[in-house]
Amino acid sequence: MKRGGVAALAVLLTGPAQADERRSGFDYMGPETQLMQTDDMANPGMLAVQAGMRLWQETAGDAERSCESCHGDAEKSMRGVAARYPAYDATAQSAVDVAGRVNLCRTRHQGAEPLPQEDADLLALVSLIGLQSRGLPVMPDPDPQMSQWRSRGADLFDRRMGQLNLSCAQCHDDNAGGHLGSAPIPQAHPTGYPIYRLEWQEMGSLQRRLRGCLSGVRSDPWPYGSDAYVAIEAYLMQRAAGMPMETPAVRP
Amino acid sequence: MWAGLVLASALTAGGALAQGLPEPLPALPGDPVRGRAIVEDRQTGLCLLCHSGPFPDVPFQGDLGPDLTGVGARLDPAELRLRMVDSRAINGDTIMPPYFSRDGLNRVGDRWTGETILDAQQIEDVIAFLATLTQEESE
Amino acid sequence: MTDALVNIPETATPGEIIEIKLLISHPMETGFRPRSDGSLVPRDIITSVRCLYGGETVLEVDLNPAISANPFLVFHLRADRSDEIALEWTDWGGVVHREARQITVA
Amino acid sequence: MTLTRRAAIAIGLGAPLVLLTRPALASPETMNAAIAEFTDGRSVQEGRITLDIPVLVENGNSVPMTVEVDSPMTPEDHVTEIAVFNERNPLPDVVRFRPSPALGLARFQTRIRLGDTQKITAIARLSDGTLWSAAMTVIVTAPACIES
Repeated sequence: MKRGGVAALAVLLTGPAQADERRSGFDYMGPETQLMQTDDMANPGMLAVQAGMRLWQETAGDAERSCESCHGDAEKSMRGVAARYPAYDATAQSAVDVAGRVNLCRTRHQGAEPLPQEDADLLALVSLIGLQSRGLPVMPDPDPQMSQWRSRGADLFDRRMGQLNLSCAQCHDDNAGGHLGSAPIPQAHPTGYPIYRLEWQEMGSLQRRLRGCLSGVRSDPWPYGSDAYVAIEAYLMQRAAGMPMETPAVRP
Repeated sequence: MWAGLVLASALTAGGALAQGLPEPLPALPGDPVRGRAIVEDRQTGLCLLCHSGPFPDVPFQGDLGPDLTGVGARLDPAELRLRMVDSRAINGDTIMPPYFSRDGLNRVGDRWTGETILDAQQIEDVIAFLATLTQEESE
Repeated sequence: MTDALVNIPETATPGEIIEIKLLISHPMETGFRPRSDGSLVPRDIITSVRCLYGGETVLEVDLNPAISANPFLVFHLRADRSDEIALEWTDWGGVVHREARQITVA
Repeated sequence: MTLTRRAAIAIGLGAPLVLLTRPALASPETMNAAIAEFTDGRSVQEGRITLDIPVLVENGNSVPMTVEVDSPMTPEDHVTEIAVFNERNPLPDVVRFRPSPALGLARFQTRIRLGDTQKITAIARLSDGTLWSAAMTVIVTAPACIES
């Protein structure tokens, strides 16, 4: 898609009113943490990218194929891909995020077992793929099937949950910019995943981050890989349409 | 259960919302010293994650809810109690968690199923403490 | 296999003070972190980092559990000759990992 | 990484950072003892060494720290060792650098863990045997959300 198309899609999906007020979580960080993200030699996420590059070239599964066997050079073939996800997979009749896509490739084309969610190798591959969209605008999948996923995600985002009875929206929409203790509440734009979170001291997915909030309000997180997460991911990426991708981002 | 009944009566009293729960919860009279400890503890009361107040020893207080400075002068114990038990009675969209209600909750984690955030005694202790915060400005 | 990012300039002018950066993929498990059953996760840290310039040790660093996961180190070196610059780090099991680069000084 | 590396704690919106560093906290006394061992009882002067850490850090798991000594780094006059100490982590030692004059510049940057708000002390030993120190207090904010 050409640049004009990107801008048009962004306006279509987000509406013009939000456009100026959206801020990445990056903007809420202190200068030291920002520098940790922007200096590739200081960003631990680049270690995951390096591991991902190695894994990209390694064969896996019965088919003895690597990612590279089919996709070639990741820097070319994966450019802009992560900015479109979650995307609709017609065969699975489901929206899948990038990690889900990697695992579909493994089972369909490599004859390999899917990697567990939050597996370091899976995060490494997703980080490598995500890096190929860094600086490109989020450009949600235009497949009409995605709208029901996004509306389910919106519903979940607005739903109060847990013993503390809070919805995602109550913090990240209504109180973004406020402080929970010392921590500024960001607007929940998932432009940098997988992220290196200082709290985790390792890479993690948006699903892991969502689970953190669910635990925080004293709810039971859905199991990893649940449709509920993919729906919220799809909704959040639509809200972030047009914002630049940052993978691998660093967050406190 | 008990809280739900009390809340229901508060909600229906006199057409307009009753603004308070005058009857103490079934507990010993509130102890402001214990109440302060609950308010200041980030894992028990959680209060100062969202509220600020006259607590010089607690770093990094939140700013999502009203400042608790002088809250004891602005609200009487009945009003404090209703806001603690279930602030949804005042504002259906509140971000104040329902500290003594299990009504209408969704997907509560197993660890907390059937539990309220604080128990009756803790609520009364917190109310007794908040009632002492009558100074309007913090020093 | 340990991932590490090593940044050593390929060229320098004589006497130039160059910047060297090292980022090592490692959890730096402190040995103080409890599991859910109360037992402690055993310590597993990088214990030391060494820089050698043409085989001569120019820097030794002792690391402790207070160093963050994925240890990051930035230091400087006066480049006065074309030679090999090597970084070696030793893990908890005593295994030495090594990354070396050639610098051309002219 | 493995799932077991994640602490199985789900406390709610608020939880302190200290899970990393729970068992035995060092004390100013243990830090002073470690410093005394490093200095071997010699007197320490303030100055010549600077310690650069953000005064307020977002997460104590990764705190950028730069330590620099004002030294020509010549064979005749150079830094032989820099030690950094903390007073409230479980162990008082943070890191030690032993440079040779070949470095040309005695400036080192790393990232450290701080389990709590505390004082950090850096001491440099020079080739003439003198000892120089700098100290600063770093405020560690408690993260609001900790997950299971």
